[in-house]
Amino acid sequence: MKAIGLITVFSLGMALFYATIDFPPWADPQSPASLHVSPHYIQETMKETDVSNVVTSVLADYRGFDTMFETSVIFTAGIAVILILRKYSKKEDEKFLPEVSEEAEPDIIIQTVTRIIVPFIQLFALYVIAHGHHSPGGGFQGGVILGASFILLAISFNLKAMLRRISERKDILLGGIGLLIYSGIGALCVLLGANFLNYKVLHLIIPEASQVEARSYGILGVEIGVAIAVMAIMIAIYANLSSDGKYDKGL
Amino acid sequence: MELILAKYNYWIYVFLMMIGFYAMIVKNNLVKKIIGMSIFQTAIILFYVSIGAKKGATIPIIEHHAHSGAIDPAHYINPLPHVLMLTAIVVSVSTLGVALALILKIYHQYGTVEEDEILEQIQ
Amino acid sequence: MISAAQIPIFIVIVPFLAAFLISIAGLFKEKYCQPLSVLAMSVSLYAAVATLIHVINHGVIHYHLGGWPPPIGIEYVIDHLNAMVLVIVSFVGFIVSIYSKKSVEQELPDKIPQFYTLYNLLVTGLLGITITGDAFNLYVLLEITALTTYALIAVGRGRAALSGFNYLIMGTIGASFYLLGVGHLYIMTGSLNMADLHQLLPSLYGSGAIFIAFLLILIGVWLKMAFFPMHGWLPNAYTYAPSSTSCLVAPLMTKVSVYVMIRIMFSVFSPKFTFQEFSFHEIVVWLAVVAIVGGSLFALTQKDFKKMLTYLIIAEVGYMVGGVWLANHNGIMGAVLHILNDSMMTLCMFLVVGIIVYKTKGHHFDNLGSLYKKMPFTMAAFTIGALSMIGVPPTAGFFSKWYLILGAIDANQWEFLVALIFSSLVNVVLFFRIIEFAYYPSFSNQHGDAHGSEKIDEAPASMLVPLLIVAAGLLVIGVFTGKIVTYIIQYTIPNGL
Amino acid sequence: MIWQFDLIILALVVISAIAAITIKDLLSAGVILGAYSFLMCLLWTEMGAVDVAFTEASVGAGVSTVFMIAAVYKTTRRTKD
Amino acid sequence: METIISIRPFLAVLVSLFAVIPIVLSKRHPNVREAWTFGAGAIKFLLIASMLPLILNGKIIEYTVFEVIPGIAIKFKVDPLGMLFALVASSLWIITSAYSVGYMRGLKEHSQTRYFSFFAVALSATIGVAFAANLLTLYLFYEMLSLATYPLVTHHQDREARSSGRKYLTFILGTSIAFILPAMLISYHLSGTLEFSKHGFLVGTASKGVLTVLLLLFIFGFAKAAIMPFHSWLPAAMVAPTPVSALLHAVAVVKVGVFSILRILTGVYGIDLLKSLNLGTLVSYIAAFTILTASLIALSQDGLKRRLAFSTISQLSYIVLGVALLSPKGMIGGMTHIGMHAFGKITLFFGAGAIFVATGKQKISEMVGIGKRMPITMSAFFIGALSVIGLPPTGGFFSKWYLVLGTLQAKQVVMLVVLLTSSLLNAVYFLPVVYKAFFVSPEESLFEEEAKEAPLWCVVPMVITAIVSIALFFYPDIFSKLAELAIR
Repeated sequence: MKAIGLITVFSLGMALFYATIDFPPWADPQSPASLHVSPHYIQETMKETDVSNVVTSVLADYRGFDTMFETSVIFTAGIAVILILRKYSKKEDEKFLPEVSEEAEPDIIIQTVTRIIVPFIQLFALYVIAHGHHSPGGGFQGGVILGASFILLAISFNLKAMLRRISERKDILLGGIGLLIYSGIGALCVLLGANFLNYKVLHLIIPEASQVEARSYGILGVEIGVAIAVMAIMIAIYANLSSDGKYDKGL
Repeated sequence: MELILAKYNYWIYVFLMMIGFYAMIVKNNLVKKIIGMSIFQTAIILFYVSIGAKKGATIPIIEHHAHSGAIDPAHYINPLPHVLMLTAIVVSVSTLGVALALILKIYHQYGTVEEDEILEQIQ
Repeated sequence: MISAAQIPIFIVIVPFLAAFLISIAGLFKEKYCQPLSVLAMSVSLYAAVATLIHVINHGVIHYHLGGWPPPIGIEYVIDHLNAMVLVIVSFVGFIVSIYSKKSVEQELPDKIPQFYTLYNLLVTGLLGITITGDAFNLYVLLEITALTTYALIAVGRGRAALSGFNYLIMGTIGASFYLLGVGHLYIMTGSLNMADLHQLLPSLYGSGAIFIAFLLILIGVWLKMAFFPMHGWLPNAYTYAPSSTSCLVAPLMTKVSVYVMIRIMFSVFSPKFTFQEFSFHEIVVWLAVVAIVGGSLFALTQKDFKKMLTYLIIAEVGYMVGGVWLANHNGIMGAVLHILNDSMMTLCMFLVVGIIVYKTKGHHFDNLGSLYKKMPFTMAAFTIGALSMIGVPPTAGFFSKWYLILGAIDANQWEFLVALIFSSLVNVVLFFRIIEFAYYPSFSNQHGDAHGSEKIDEAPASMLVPLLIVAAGLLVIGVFTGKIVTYIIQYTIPNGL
Repeated sequence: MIWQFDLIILALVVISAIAAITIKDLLSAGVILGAYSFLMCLLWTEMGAVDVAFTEASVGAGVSTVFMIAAVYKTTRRTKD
Repeated sequence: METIISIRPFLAVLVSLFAVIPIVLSKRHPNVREAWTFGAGAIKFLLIASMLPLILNGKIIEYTVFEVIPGIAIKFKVDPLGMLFALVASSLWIITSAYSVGYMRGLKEHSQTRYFSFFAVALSATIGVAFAANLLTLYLFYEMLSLATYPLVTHHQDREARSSGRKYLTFILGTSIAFILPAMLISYHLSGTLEFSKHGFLVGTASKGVLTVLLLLFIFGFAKAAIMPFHSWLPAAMVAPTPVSALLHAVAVVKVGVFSILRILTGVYGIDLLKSLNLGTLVSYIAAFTILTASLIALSQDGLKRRLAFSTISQLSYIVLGVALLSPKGMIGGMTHIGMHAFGKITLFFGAGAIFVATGKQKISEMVGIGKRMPITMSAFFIGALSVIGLPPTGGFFSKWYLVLGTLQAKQVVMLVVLLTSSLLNAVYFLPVVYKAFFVSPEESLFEEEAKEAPLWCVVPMVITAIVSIALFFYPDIFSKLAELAIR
């Protein structure tokens, strides 16, 4: 097995190495990748979407459809983890217990710091989401940071502390809502008579917005949806992994 | 030297990928497989990001004073691979989550995360 | 308000939206989950059929998502081939969503909302893979299907978790290879749109990177479809999965992967590249032969109905891959027709297994005794499915075999013909063995009730009716092969062949 | 871009990757994987992929590591390879 | 030849197929159920008979149902050869149905509804083969027949039925998939058509070697014709209830095999091609081997039905031999033998079944003196035996006579010797049965003197077929006329 594995790995390496010979030199401004499609994004993003972070405009608009599914990949993972791990009945007997079982004493310093820092983390997350148009970041990163703030709570206190703030039901609900916001905006565009995710028709319902601005708003809406969904799912995955699906005490 | 400078990024990605791939198919421990998987996927991301790199260009955020004038694409890094890789990162963390959930389930079923010990128990 | 031009998007979007609605609905009332799913699937099926009719009447549809023209944005391209696959996928999704009610209630009583959420996402993923005209979009959807499948498989019994994990590893390798291949294409051309790539690539034929890209994508897709020698993960994964999962996954997963392979071979690359520049089509046909023969032989050694079927899937993948790589008209027609026929056949078989599991709590051969007496309708449907697997006219299976064999003769690849005939013969043995188990009273435990005591004990209507529809479908498809070929399949042959 | 700096990070990345798959303690392996992600993230920032780096920092180095550690805590740290 | 488009052949196929529905629905009322069978049989026979005058006037009836594969349709064509076969099969169905009623009720068999339904399907398939206008249609109905007869063969659902059923399927389905399917596709590849035609469609498409291999694939592939070495399913299939053996394994199934081979010889290859490649001789040697070997094996069989089975194997090859002689007289002989042998052999099977119903005996050695007990049955049996041996005054004589003439016409003396030897063997294995039934001293007899026949439902059909066998000697015109038309 090991020998076959090594041979496979080696031949893969050789093949990929062989392929690099034909690649254009690294970071070559004249490479096809830099010349074919991407100039359009760079040149037109301001004019077409009013978003200066090209990554955001490509992510949420030009290739917004990819991103919608990307978010649903996260959602899928969350539901998948729940499906695999969640145990609703308490009495299910455990044949094999985890080997690392010593409980850590709650540490007052960590808890205090957490309590202070979590609001700031969340504030920062909101900034990342909202400012994704003009700086690195966006719904996804912001959502992860939001989720991480709750996970931090769960780690430094315990799972119950987190669940008091965001219960399992709310969590799943938020995950669904986040994605519904995204796909709902897309579907709204269809209802307004344009293609799916064509945000420019949103100017029909957003007061005092031009078509380009409508795109910008659309992107913002979508990012918010992504953030909500990602946050909820990160929490859900963590809660299930750390408590074995029992939602009792966590790590 | 020219050649090495021109391609070393790609070679490193190939090497990382081989490491990850090796762990995925040869390692016996399920968690190690997952670690290999992460390395493997990250290597692909490195590859894509390397595609996007552009000498003498800056990050793909359009400067505000450039509003009116024509924007030179050579001035900004190709944003498309970045977008694709955001997706790939998301996919990799999702896969990681599901994989870890499966490992937990397997552990509760067999009491171990070593593949050979599990297969022994099945037989 | 919604114009007809928007219909294609509904195929994908309706099950997608439904997934989240189901997940939310599950928090309040679990019993709404399944009807919602059925509703979504029926809308999707309707849209798919409408699209197919539109394609037949008016030709290829392009749908620009977000209103961005390709290659800037992502587009949907629907031609005859994927319109047909869309109908297949949404039909299977529809049938199984009706069928699954009872079996999910039995097998996963406390996880119904999660099951249907993932179910809808899985169907969305498969539909999305089929409909998209963008190479990277395909990857994302590939991952959605993969993740949902891992989870849906892993909640089964017995070795399900472990085989789900193995599948996860293999599936991730496959998807990563695909992604790498797309990366190679991107670095060489700068485009991700399939049609655009098709335009840009010919000037690069002969480049090593393109060659490796093709190989990587191909291996990735083969891993996903469990083509020999990358088939190891499939049998256990499908065997231990819950019935409803295997009913959905077994017919569709491999078929959609075959579709992706055809798309890559002919729509991204060209027949000229795949068969002339990249001249190992004969080797691939040999691999297909090994897949067919090996799959059939392994199926022979099984004592478990469901596991036997999983090995047959491997053989059937060999049919399709081999057919495409025969590199001629008849072979490709046969392969495309087999995508349709085999998904129906496999669906029929797995629906039967699901019913048997529901009724007898197992899928071992011992569970089959006297089933013809107990479940005449189920077994009648099974018989039709079995005949189709064997390839007896006028069931559907015969006609795809017809084209495949003609293709093998045209290509002068007699080993493929022999393999096809061999697998048909093995199927005769396999299925008549099962028919025997079900037809005769079990001889092993004769304690006086060999005859007569079995009362009719049919499956619930929600399981039986879908099965009967599928079985009838096998006959209808078989009988109307001529129409299907003239209206749809002959247009799927790529130009330049 | 300073290619010497680049090379140093690349070397570190390779070292941490090898360490992650060879170390015989799963908890450490998880942490080293986090470090690997973080080094990657540096590399990408240096290549100008700020959004990717941001995401990798929050996801790859952050949440993924937490998941990994949670899972290891719930199972076992032991490994034979 | 004038061609008429008419839906009648298609209807003739469908009648018994659709009869299945009322048969199944009326399963609680046996009398109604059997009435449906008879009704369907009568309609079917009338439909076929109504086409007879047209055919005799040298016309051909065609009907295209639809194209299943572009270029290949499910298509029916009634020509004299098909007519001959259809006529035999459909008329015997009615008679056999009557016999089945007596037999099945006499033995209180289980699952009679299933039995009658599949019988109807089998008949449908038989007529489908008879009227098939191209190889695909023929193959379709051929396979349908194989599958429809499986539940009939394994009717008893016991261990013996199970192993026989396996053998049956292995041979029948195995050969058709392994040999015919590729052979059919190769011919399609070579010629681009599958339509039977007067001069065949393979002329000039491939070398002699290829065509020979193809022909062998076809001949052995139609294993229903029981050409050795693919014959052993037939004796095994005798575990079926006797009416099944009678109609299917003396008439429908086996004759379908032979008929398909005739179609291959006359419709796919064509006489001229066979002559020019000298393939007729090859086929006739294969047939001759089967004739002699099967006759010899039949001698050693004690089970009456098994003996009849081996006799059938040898008689089937007569038909193949006759056509393979490629001389007009030989072909007429072979084709009429389809009809003549059918009536003779079905009488014999009816007799065997009647004995089983009345006494439960299946072995010849247990039947000593049975003539006293069942005089009518054994008389009919005697007439059937005469017909199969080929002695006047029975129909069998007519066809054998032509076969002999055919060998002379084709100057195949070896075949003449084969024919005569095998007729002698026929006599040797049939006549002792009859002799022992009637002419034994009372001490030896295993039966009491008083006549106690099988139920009337069994006896009457048998008497009818016996009478027809004799009548065919005096009026062989229908069959011979059709055969003459077929070779013209």
